[in-house]
Amino acid sequence: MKKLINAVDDVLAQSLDGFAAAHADIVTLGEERKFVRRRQVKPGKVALISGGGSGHEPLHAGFVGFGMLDAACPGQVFTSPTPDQMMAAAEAVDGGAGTLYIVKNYEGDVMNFAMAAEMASGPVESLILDDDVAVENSTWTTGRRGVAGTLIVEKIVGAAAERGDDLASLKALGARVNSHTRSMGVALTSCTVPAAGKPTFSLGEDEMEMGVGIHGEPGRRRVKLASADAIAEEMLGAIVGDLSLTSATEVLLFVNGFGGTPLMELYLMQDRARKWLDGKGIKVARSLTGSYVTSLDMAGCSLTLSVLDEQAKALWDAPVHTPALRWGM
Amino acid sequence: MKKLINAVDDVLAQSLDGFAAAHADIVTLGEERKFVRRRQVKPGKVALISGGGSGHEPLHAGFVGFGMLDAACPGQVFTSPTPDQMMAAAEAVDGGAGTLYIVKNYEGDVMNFAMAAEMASGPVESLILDDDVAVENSTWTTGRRGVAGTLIVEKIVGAAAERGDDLASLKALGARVNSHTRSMGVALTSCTVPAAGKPTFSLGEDEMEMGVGIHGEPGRRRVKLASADAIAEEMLGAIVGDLSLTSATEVLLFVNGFGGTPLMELYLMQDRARKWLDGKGIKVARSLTGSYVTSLDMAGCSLTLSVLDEQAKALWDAPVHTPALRWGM
Amino acid sequence: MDSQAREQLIRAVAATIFQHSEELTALDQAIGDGDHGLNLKRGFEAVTAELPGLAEKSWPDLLKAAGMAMVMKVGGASGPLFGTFFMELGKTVGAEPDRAAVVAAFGKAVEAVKARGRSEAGQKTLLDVLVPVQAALAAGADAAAIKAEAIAAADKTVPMQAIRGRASFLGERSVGHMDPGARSSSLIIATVADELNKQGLMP
Amino acid sequence: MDSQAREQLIRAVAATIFQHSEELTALDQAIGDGDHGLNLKRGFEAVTAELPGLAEKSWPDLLKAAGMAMVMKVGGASGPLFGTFFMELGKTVGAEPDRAAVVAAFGKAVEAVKARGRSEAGQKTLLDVLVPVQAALAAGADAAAIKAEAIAAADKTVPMQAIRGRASFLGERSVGHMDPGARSSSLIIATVADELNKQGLMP
Ligand SMILES: Nc1ncnc2c1ncn2[C@@H]1O[C@H](COP(=O)(O)OP(=O)(O)O)[C@@H](O)[C@H]1O
Ligand SMILES: Nc1ncnc2c1ncn2[C@@H]1O[C@H](COP(=O)(O)OP(=O)(O)O)[C@@H](O)[C@H]1O
Ligand SMILES: [Mg+2]
Ligand SMILES: [Mg+2]
Ligand SMILES: [Mg+2]
Ligand SMILES: [Mg+2]
Repeated sequence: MKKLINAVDDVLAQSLDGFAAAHADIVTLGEERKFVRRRQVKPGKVALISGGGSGHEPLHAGFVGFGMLDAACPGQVFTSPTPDQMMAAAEAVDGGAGTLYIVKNYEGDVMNFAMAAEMASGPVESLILDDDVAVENSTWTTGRRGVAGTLIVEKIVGAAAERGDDLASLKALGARVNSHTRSMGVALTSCTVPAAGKPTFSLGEDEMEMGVGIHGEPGRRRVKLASADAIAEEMLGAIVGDLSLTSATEVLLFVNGFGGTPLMELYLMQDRARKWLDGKGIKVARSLTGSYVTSLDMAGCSLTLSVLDEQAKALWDAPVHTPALRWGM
Repeated sequence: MKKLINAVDDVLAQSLDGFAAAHADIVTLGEERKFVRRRQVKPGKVALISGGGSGHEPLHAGFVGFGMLDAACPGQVFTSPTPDQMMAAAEAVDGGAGTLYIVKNYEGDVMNFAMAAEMASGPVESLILDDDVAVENSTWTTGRRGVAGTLIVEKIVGAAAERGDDLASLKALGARVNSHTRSMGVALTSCTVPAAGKPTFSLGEDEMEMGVGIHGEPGRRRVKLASADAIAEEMLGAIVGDLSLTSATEVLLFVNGFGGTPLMELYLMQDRARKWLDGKGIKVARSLTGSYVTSLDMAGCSLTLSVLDEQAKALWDAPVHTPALRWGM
Repeated sequence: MDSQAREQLIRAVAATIFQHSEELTALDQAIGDGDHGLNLKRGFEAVTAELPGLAEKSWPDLLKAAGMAMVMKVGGASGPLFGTFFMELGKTVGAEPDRAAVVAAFGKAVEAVKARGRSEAGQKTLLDVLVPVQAALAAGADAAAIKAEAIAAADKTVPMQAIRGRASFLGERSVGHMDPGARSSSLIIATVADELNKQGLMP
Repeated sequence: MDSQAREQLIRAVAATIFQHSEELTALDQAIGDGDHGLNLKRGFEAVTAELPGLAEKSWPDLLKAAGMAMVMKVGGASGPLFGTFFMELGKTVGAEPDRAAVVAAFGKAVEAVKARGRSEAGQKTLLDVLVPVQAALAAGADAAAIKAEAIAAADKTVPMQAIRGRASFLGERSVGHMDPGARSSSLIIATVADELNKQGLMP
């Protein structure tokens, strides 16, 4: 295992300390590093709190700040945070208008956030995100995973919270954006969890994992390494089919790197995805390219499409000032 | 070789097309993809043009926009662009106040920019950047390489150009910032040039290349993989010694990822570097963390320190609106 | 059972988890995210950190405290599930439980786990160990039989297709691997059975 | 030399570069950035793309056009250096050069490369081939001798420490590897010598 770290047990703490020090103008770190919160809490605003296992940086702490989250709770690497973290965060950023938990659909996350919600004093709602089309959907299983689409929900709901929307409206908005957002990923190499010390899975020199999850979970199938065009086609085909997109729809196209893939390849995928969507008459009205929802050092990427109406577009464009996303201010 | 690409010969073109499409609000791509330029040219402003081999994304095209560069010329992967590119770019963004070429100190880059300058019609000056302390300095060799410090020079000189400084002042400012800026890098794995198809160098499972360049050039020495603290200490020791920093100096600390290293590790390095500098009484007044001056998919990072006076701080803080760096607007 | 015996029991369970931590992580790497061994290790480190004080508490307080420590330290799916199991045991088992009280409390704890996980036996989870062990316990099985049942039940998760938990994302590809949570539950139950037997509390 | 012979000469040089492209890249991977073979390949593809028209030009125009194509297509260090060499040759060689004219023009071209690269022989660059070849040429060496001198000169860069070019960043670690630009220059010179000899233009 080759990583820029000291001891395996210090990785999370030292990384959080560096993050908090580097962005001290925007965030502060809670006691015992239970959460990262905004410096400024706005009275009367619904508090948006997310969190999840670490190893997906900049998700979620990188999205704490004006126009997005109020706090983020970092769990151990790939492990949901514990309820005391969410409770401490909720107390710290309470604006008197209730709390919305934004939770990726993994049972660990769902259960830990649920326990925190049960123990909370004020009004709490939870929004469960499940944008990964690689997993077959069904009501009697765990369902789909929450992956890169999370960023889009956090941005759009964050902008709505900033303008003063109430708890019920924010939950409804988030659910709608989630239902209009789909992602699929591909891994070219495995990630290595620091504490495990060796790769989570192994791929041959000519193989890729299509439909991989953001924890290096196996995907739909292991196949021969394909061209960027073939990869884009398979992923977008699944997404467009699942969203039942018709031509002339406007979408946000998000090309997300998993941590080990450089920007050059991500922009190439942005190009190939656009060309494919063009061919279907689907209009890319907004886009984002970069490694925002990562899986440690895994090489690969995910593509996400989110259907945009005028409201979603305006909320996406609204000013945001966080460590990882910043525009309009 | 595992990359998200189609044919090796299409990598650069398709990546540039994706970049230009994704950031069409800020940049446009010149004919035959010779350069990336800002949409808006400001009459009476000195034109800042940089460029170099590709494979270092987002450098340089990602820094084209308000408050930074006017144009960037992308060469083939790790190969300097050709003089016709610089000449075409200079013509496209000419504001009537002269052109400043910002060139990293590699003989290929220096010679190609020099040929372009010789063939130019209007006034042209060149600024040669050489911030890499890994290479021993001397006047009778090629000297030092230009690496991650380039971003800092481009930001600070870019802000000064935006406020209307003239060509001579900009060149002098850039030379001063360059002389106050030092970097050093370490590689944990090699990069793979697409056209070469195999890694540029090979490191054992327990080895790292200390002082590596941003093209995977060998550095000072190949040593056993060390802890983040030991790495930070060696790199900062070399930098601080070379800059003859004394305690109470204010610096900008830039932790730069090489492309294959995730943000979690970069923030950890940000923490360890700050702790070390703290111990020396050196004050981190500004910082940046991310993969901005990359070396394809190489794992590793560089640390850069740049001494800040009040002017440099104000210019660093000035608004910037480019694909890769954005604040204040 | 005096506090010394209780401490010994807790330490034995923790030791089993520490010994098998890598095995559990490896099982989780195959069909999950490779942290189950680390998660439980962190949990039992938190529990043993409260010794010897913890062992001096009454059974209800001890179990609730241990469960709460798991909830607040483990995270992931196993934190709430194991935590809920121990907390619920603590809530219902009474200060001086006899076998009937243990059987009843175990049953309640299993129900609480089902509610927390919205899950049932047959879905390739730790419930595939808890449910058959509960049945054996209710049927009066001795320590050796309970241990054997637990170990066998974990083995039986191998051919199952996962319906809940991270492994469910794999669909058919989850078949052919043992569920890590089932394995860890079986190890804990086996250790408890051994210890109680050694201490003369279970035939 | 008619246009057909000139075309054959250009194609022979290009073929040599294409054949050795991987070898040159491998040399550059050891002490540079691993693109020298690709760079020259791109350059000679640009040059051959202008055939047969290019071969119909006069020697001065042909050489200037070839040099400009290298400058505008290669990039890196070799683009300006090889380009400058051919452009300068074109500027001074004259339309119907005899041996004396070639010797003089070669000398001027080498000086232009030195000026462009701010470099001298002995610094582990292509000048370590160009300079001794120029001497041999001036001394009246035949084709076989020039070829041998070029190949040997490239070999002699192995023990040198680089002072210019990317390899200079390595300091002492540049010792023990052949300079890629020296190797490519020697291959081009050897091919030209062979071709001129074959065509009966050089004994
Ligand atoms: N909904 C559920 N109901 C019952 N058990 C579950 C459920 N989800 C997960 N589990 C159990 O938890 C185990 C995984 O625990 P762990 O690896 O620690 O958490 P995570 O899956 O969050 O990484 C699985 O092997 C399974 O036995
Ligand atoms: N200043 C210089 N003077 C003479 N030759 C040089 C100089 N710099 C580089 N070279 C030659 O160029 C060769 C490298 O060319 P190439 O790999 O194509 O360019 P780059 O170094 O820009 O990647 C070196 O092997 C050396 O022979
Ligand atoms: Mg987990
Ligand atoms: Mg090069
Ligand atoms: Mg797990
Ligand atoms: Mg080279």
